Amino acid sequence: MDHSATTPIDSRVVDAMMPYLTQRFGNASSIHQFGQEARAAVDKARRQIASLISARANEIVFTSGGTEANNLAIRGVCEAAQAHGRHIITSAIEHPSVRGVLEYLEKNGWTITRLPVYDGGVVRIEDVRAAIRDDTVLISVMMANNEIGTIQPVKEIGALVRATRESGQKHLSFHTDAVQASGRIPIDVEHVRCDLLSLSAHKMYAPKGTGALFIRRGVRLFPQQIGGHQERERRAGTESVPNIVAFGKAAELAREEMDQRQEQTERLRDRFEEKVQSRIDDIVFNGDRRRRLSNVSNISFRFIEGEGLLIHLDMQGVAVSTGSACSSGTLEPSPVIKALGRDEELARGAIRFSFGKDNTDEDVDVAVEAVARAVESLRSISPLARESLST
Amino acid sequence: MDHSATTPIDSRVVDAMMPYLTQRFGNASSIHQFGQEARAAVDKARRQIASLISARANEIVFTSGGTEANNLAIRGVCEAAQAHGRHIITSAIEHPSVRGVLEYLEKNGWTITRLPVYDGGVVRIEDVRAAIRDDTVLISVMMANNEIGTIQPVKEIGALVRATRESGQKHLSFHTDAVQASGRIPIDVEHVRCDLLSLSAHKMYAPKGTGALFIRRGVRLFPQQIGGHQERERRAGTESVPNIVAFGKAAELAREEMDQRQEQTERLRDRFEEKVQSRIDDIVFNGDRRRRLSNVSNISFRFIEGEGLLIHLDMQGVAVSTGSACSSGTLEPSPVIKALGRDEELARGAIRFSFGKDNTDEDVDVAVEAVARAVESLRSISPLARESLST
Amino acid sequence: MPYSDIFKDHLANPRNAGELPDANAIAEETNPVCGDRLRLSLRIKDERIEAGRFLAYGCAPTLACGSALAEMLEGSTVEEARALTRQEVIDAIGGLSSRKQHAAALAIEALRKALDEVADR
Amino acid sequence: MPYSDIFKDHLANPRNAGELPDANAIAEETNPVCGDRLRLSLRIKDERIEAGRFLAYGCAPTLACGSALAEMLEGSTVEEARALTRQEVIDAIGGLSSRKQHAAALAIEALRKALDEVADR
Ligand SMILES: Cc1ncc(COP(=O)(O)O)c(C=O)c1O
Ligand SMILES: Cc1ncc(COP(=O)(O)O)c(C=O)c1O
Repeated sequence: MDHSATTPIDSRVVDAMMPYLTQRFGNASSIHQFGQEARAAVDKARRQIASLISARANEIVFTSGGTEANNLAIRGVCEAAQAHGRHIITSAIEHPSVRGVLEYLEKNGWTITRLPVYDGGVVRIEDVRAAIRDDTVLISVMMANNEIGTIQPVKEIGALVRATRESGQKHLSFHTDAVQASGRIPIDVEHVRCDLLSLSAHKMYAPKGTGALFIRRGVRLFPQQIGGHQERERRAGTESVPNIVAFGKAAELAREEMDQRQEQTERLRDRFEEKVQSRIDDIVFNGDRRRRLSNVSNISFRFIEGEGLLIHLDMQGVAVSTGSACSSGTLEPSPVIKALGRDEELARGAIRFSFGKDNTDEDVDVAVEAVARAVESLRSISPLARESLST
Repeated sequence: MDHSATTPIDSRVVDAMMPYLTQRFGNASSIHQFGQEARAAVDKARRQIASLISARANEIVFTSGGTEANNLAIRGVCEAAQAHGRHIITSAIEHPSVRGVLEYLEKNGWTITRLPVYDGGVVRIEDVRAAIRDDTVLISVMMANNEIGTIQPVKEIGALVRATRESGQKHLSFHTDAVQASGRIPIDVEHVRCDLLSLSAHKMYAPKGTGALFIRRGVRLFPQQIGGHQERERRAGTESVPNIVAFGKAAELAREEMDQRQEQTERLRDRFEEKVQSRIDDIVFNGDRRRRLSNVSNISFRFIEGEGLLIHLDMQGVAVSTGSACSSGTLEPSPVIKALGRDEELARGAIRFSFGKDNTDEDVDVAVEAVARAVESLRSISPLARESLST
Repeated sequence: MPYSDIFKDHLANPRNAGELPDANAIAEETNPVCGDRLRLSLRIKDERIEAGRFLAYGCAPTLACGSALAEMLEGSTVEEARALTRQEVIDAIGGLSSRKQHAAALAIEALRKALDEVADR
Repeated sequence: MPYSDIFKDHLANPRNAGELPDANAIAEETNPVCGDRLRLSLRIKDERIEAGRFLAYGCAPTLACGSALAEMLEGSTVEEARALTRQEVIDAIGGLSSRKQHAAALAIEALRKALDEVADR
């Protein structure tokens, strides 16, 4: 139930990468046959990734994950464009790896406009339009949110950026973090018209520690990891051949099985939400329910706090997340839920349930029972629950 | 014969990582049991790596490879120390990932002193001492070179840096790139007294795409990949759990089998060099032969160019490198060999043979035959060879 | 982040949860930073804590500390209760990382407040 | 970077390597940037290239282009040889990435120089 945090590796993906963990161990930078074999494998994966998002193979740069892809996109473009302006537009609910880089830039003199997402968790295109200034060089808005799954109007933003550029503001770029969206909804960079798009393998049934950045042909970007000719000088470092092969295979499978996975997770998610709603009072669904990924359900349970619930569920074998997986080491209430205008209590009581292609009806039913039990137990010791009864 | 470029993955290492490619797929940042299992595995690997170099586990930060470790070390320390000076000392024969970052800093106003290595390929400690200025904040000298295998006087540099720091220059740090040295010679960070030390898994019979940076407790460094709490805020991004587990296992094996591997490769290397020398004229060994890694032999063959030789050998099933694996996509003569004072012809005719723990006497003998044949063939078409005969 | 088994057990099976209808010492403490709350109700007779109950809202350590504290208190003397330290609470739940120890502090504060209330009378 | 099989074969089994003792057109070209060298010696009789040999030093494409060129020249007329293009040499070795095409340029230059030598007489 925590497929937004990470996914198990598909056995077909493991099979595809195995030869590169055993006999085919060449370094893709080597000229000899072992090297060329590795090079060919990396290039095949590049085509597979490109094909998932309708890009060209040479527009794909492999990275060590979604975090690096976001860092490279934002820092790379900003370094290249800073002579033309130092203003960036983003949403209030980006992943920490986007949020973090933007805070870093802010400390270094950049101005950041963070667009509100209102109670539905969706940015408004009018807000984006109004935020564009003469010195705006980057808009970074994620495709789908990692906590509540809401899908942002990236196509509209893409069109707006294109139009703004055509009207003379040449140095404006559009980056979208598609780490959660990829493999879950169809992505077409021609359709979205983004200039940069981030992906991560481990959200797509491939291993952790590999990602990719789509960099549209012609987009100027300064490399961040320097010192080697790999990835056409856009990202130095020996390529992680087995992981890249795995990522490629996973992209191919995601493309082929997209519809089926979408239907499957949506059915499970809806079953789950219906049952939870009928079993448990005082809950609030977070995020626009018509405009979100099919596999995510984010629910705030009043009177209780997410971490206790998470541990309770874990003890019953049900894995979930509070806030973003990456920031759940700290106990601050989720900034995403707060951005929806929820009060502190609801923000702290939010839990993300995220379904995967291999989940079953039974998993859902077990989870519902576990949630009902855990919520009941926690509410029984909560002073907030008592107070609400007595009022 | 190209084990300096990369190594095959040890089957015991594959076995160790397999569970993390299948059932144990948790995200080490997740609080629930799948996450904790991953966290424990990463922490075990951290102890294994630490133990290889006699460091503490919390001084190890995992990265996406040696290139990232070098980038993080140098950019991270320089960003943190720039208020105290903008001068760096390095050697003329660093790996492109160190060279590249330093060139980048140079373009941004830093001053770089590149120490000569003379014909032996070894930096002199007097030169290091003489190069230290009041505004020097970093010395980055590799432990062992990737092309010629020469071992640098890192212990002396470490002592010098410590003494300089004690005499008041508090902000001076010492980084050493130990990517080629690790697993091949014993490393003890207490002995070397370095502040930062880079490692890469794929030179140690573990997968490509994972590395580590040792950051001595108390050393200030700005993170480069931002936006997540991983690695104690020093390197954001979901950890590559299977690769990290593999890296840990490989470090453990390297420690256990160090002596044996060293003896084995040295014996093979010496056998190879003796045979080549007795079979082929007009060759020059590159790098101080008494002061180098046991597994590397770098030889310049007069009158011919390395790439042709490499392809010839490849067609005979013998994999070798010209120049650094990472820069062999371009045809510039190796800057390392040029730094030895060799003329252009010798620099272009340099080939690196590098042996691994699983090479055999027979591999050596096959390689010698192949080299003899290839050199003869290439010399037969070389105008330089003709000219040398006629004079 | 990993919590001990006893910690998790306190969470899944809280001891002495609730409020005592006949409590003679009740105190609630709130952590102003994170909003965590811990309410203790004790029935004290002849300098001995006959019964203790807790209610808690907040992060998992706050809940576990509440449960552990309420359990430890029952049957102890007021003097013993006064001498209870943060570390004893932490030990009772199998340890806490330093970043989480404020939960034990909250528990001890609630306890002191409750005991003071009795003393003041 | 990947080279074709025919390319590699030219490298492993160079055609027409060497120098003609009775050549009547000899030319050597050097690439000033990288120092690659290509020497051609041709025996031309009645406007036909009876024999052609090459020697080469430098990167692999230079060697392969030398070999391919020498092979193509033998038996061709001087006019045909003059019409030879860089692309034909590239095709003869199974293609070359754009960064390596200077090797074929060097071959064609050496050829023109050799042919000019004959014409000048
Ligand atoms: C939306 C989003 N962006 C970026 C990332 C970071 O990717 P990675 O885990 O590969 O570093 C994540 C992962 O949690 C994510 O959900
Ligand atoms: C000395 C040295 N440093 C750094 C690196 C880069 O490490 P990686 O290949 O893991 O990026 C290499 C690899 O070739 C190396 O030999």
